[in-house]
Amino acid sequence: MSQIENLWSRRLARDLKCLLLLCALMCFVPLLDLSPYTLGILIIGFYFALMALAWNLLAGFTGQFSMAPAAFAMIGGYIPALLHFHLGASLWLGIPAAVIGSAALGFLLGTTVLRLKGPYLALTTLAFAEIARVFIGNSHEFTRGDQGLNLPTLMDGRIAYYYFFLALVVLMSALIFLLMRSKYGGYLLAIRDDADAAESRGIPVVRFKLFAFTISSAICGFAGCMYGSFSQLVSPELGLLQQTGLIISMVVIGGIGSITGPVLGALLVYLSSEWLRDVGNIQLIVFALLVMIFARFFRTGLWGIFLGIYARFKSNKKN
Amino acid sequence: MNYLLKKTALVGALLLGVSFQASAAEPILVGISITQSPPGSVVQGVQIKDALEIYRDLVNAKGGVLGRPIQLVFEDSQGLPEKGRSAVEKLITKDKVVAIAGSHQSSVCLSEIEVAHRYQIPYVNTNCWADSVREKGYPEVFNTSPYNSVVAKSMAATLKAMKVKRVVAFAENTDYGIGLAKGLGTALKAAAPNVDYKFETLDRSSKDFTPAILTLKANPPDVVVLTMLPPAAYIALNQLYEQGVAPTAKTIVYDGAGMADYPDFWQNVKEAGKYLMTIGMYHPEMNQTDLSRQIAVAYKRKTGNDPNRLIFQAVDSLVVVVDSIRQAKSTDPEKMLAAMGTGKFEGARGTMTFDSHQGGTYHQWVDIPYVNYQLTAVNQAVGNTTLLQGPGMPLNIGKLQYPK
Amino acid sequence: MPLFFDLTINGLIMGLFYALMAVGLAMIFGILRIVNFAHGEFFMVGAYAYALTAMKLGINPWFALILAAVSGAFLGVAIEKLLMRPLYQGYASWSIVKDEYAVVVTFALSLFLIHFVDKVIGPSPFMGPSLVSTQRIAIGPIMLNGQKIIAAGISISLLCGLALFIKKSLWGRQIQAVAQNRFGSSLAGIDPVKTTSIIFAISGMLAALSGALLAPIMNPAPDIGSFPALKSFIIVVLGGIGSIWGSMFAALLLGVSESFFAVYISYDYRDAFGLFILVAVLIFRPHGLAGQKGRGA
Amino acid sequence: MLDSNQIKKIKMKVEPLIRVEGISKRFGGNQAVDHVSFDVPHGIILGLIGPNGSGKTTVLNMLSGEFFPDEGATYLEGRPITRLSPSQLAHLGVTRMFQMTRVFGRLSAFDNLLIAGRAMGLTAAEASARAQSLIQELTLEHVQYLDAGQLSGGQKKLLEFGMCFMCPPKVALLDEPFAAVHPVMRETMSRFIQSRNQSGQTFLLVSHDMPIVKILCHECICMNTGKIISQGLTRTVLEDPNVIEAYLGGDHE
Repeated sequence: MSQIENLWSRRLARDLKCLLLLCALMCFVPLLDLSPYTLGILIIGFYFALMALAWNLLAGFTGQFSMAPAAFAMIGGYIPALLHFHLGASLWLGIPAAVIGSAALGFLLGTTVLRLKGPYLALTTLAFAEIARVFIGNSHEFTRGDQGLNLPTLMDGRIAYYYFFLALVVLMSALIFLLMRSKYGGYLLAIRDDADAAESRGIPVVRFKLFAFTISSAICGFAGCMYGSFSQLVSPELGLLQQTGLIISMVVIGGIGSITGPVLGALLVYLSSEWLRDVGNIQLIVFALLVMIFARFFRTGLWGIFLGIYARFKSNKKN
Repeated sequence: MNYLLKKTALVGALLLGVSFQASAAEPILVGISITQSPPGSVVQGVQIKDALEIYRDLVNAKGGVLGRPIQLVFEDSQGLPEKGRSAVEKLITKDKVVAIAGSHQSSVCLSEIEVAHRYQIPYVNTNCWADSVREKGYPEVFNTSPYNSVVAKSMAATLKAMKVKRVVAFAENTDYGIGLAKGLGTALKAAAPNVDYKFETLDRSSKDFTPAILTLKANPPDVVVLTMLPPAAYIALNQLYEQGVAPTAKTIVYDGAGMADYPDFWQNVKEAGKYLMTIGMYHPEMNQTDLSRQIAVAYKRKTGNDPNRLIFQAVDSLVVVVDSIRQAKSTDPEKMLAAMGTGKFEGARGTMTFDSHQGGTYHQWVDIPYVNYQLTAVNQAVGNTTLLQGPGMPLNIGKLQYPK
Repeated sequence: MPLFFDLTINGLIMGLFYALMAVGLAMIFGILRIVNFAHGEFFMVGAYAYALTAMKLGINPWFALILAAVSGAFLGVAIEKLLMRPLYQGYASWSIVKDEYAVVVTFALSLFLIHFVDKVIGPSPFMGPSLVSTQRIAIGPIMLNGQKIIAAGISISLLCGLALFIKKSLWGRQIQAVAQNRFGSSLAGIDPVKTTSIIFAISGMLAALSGALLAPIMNPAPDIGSFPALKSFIIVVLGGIGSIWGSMFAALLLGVSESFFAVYISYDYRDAFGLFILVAVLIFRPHGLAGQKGRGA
Repeated sequence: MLDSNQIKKIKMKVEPLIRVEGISKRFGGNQAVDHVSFDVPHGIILGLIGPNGSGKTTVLNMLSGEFFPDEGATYLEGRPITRLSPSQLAHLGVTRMFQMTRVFGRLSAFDNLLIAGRAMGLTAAEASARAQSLIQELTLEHVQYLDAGQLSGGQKKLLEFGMCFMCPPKVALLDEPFAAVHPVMRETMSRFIQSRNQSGQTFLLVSHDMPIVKILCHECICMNTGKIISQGLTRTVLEDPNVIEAYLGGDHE
């Protein structure tokens, strides 16, 4: 691969091409007329893809290590559910409320934690996540506690939902692509690699950290809300730490700091863990091992592996 | 990477194997959603699994139903509503089961019946006590499980007979716990209005209930009611004992979860379990059917434990499924549901029929047998406990013992 | 005001246990600047090692206690050797990669351990054998579980022992040196790798011991670890990174304030309370209650 | 009547580019900087020297807004800049280079320059044009597409120079630019500095490297234990007995 390919703009373009290819392939999956269940699995896979994209925007592109994505998904799911449960509000009111609400919360959390670094940031966001979960899980009168709330569905028919979620993934990736190609994307990358240097190069670091944090929270909230309307149930389990761990692992396995990586990782990890359900449900054991192996030995993730192969292939073709 | 590949290959092979068996003698698939891994109560899940397998073998030994063997498809709900929902979804849409049974946690039931209702598949509730499961009024849902309102009524009657003045309940913050605690409150108002009753909700994930218990120390009530499930309930019991709040010559603990016959009860509470008064859904002195005897023997052989109420509840839920198929002469959901609505079912705990009135007892086996008994020694087997109230018999509170 | 008294005692005892759980995490946090999300599983392993050896093999509980400590230490070293080496052998040069790697690996590890134990040993909770036969002891107005008293005593001595070890012993001083400046200390001829594995051994040992000591009180099940782990995270930050005394102080504070919060405010949100404090402290005192402000965290 | 140009000249005479008035900073116990005042005139290369721990880097950090002085104030052309953040200062034309080179490691050298340019408000086209010319000026053509993290120490330094000069600042604060750099690179760097200075660029240069200070700096300030002990033309400062004493003392430590 010629050196110029290493320019960020080129890397990003290649990335998006691969993602669109992947999604184009996913378009044909329903033609295999799968059982509604398998479609459901794929849809949940897409949900995780959205979450992975959101978390990667923060960790992979801005270097902010949040432990709260799942919590924001839960909040995003509960806002419309509570509106529906207490006021009978429709989803069309609920969805914007979810996005705005989680963005606002993300902004507030961001303003408080983004001065903190590394482990501090991880721990505070983790604390926030747990507070949110304990609060929702234990406010039995208000949220029906850990049994969760029912949400109205957005559309009927798995196929419809499948393409809807697929479209969301494409849309979200495209938006992130546009952001990362703009100069603001450049700022985020600079902050990721060296916040102090970025600051003295004239980039208002805190403002852009906050920006990324808010956007990411909003995406998570939206994803959670969509997931709720698909499964017609939101429960505190959406916000479990394990969920965040799952998301992080997806990004790591797929390849952090890219767009295709998280999506690929989300789909593969979720599908494989669903298959492994059937082998004496040891999926969690196998899955955990898998994650450790990847984090330890394939740090660039599948995306990195792919790029490596691609590069070698290219150079072979040259000589 | 090829690690993943290997795994998937393995899985694929396994799936093939399963499906091959299935196609060999087209069995009737019944979906079972139970907790097989934490955070849910796996102990309950394991008991239910054993019991169901025992009954399945009994049925298949007799040539199955409609000449077809029964096959159980187990799914792990992890005791989480979300997982339960997707488990039932899988059972119905992927495995194409004719009915769902086995669920044993109200919060999980409440999310699962939504799915069963959506796909109009019969759903027999094995052990979800919360009234809200019945109040939904879904025609697909039938309940062989105990239910909060009957438990509350019986506990209120017992408390009345004890002539207590003050009762404090510790309720876990779930639909089951809070539901039962509230139900007990209303039942007490009706039965014994002069009893001073209040309940505290506790976070069942917390490991230290001492603060809540300490508040009772200055002026202990006559009875401490626990509407909590193990393991939280075990910890609460131990801490009540170690703080000297109960059991004492003044105060008795009254368990509303029927946990005294759990196989892991005594290995978790020692001295603290002595003098525990509990409502039980099973007691060896209940009038045995020959089914229950067979089950008891088989269960003892399989696990080495004495059977308990959960075993029989599980069996009964499968009985309803199997017999409804037999009576409907079909595995068509509608016909099965019709049969369930009208039929009589000879279960391990007696003849089951289901109430058709909307509300807290909708599609519930109303006159479900229960007992009240007291543990009088550490490591005591349920058989040797003091029976305060036999099934369907009047309460004999005179037998109740207090520590010296 | 007997209730007040009781709550304080109970809180202090819980605090002691928290401290025992947390100092290990604090040390790892201090020396590697990473959060070990598998810390709770040290606790779980300790509890199981103790309860199983004592009940199934029927060996003396005190000996089982030692076995638990050993198993914890062993696990700690194993983790350090297999998973943590990359963190400080130039393998992850960017801090974000480091955090991410640490979280992912330790998180996956905890998931693995929990479900491994769940499958191999079984899911049902059980009560470990007490070190003392009497289940409850009355000291004046205060009723206490005999096990709790013994456990508290052992915790105190362990914590003091640790503090002395860090302050006085050669290893202890090496640990301090590495915690302050990994690079510099390696120039000074201290082997940071060896020091780190010592840290992990100690951390694992302490957590495992607290697990063993609480086995008779908390009825361990495979997922018991999440509870001490969360408390430890809170304490470590409250106490200030790597500050062992800070963590001990924070632990006691948390224990007491929790038991009062539970009674006077809410039982339901009790476990959220500590987290509230955590967030508050991080906002107003980002370097913890005891930690001193360095240039740029 | 004076035309604007003349007014500017006069202004420059009266207003130094940067004025530092009695700034102090203490870390915990030790007084890193103790009431230091000095001016940086337009178009000069001012050296800031002194033994280790004499507080020169701290002064630089306070000028570039890394942290704020406990007392005292700093001015840019008469305008107070004491409590501005590094990014604000950068936009006002006070830009700094770090002692430990700070580049954006996971981006190509070229992208580093682009981002620096965009951050200072250039359009994409302007930025890439300037980036290309700087790449040549700094002889980085062969590595321009490599990740900055993979560059040698010297190349990183040059790259950081480049980032500072995507938009030529009013004053460039250089912290030990020559530390641990290959001699050839030093040559490139000092040539770069001098050529920029010819065209009126002001530098504040913190350095240890006496030979280079002798060559480059018109004036020098020598600090010790947080105070200025000598100040003036480079030669005179370097010959000042206090300074020599301070350095010897520094060596004794």
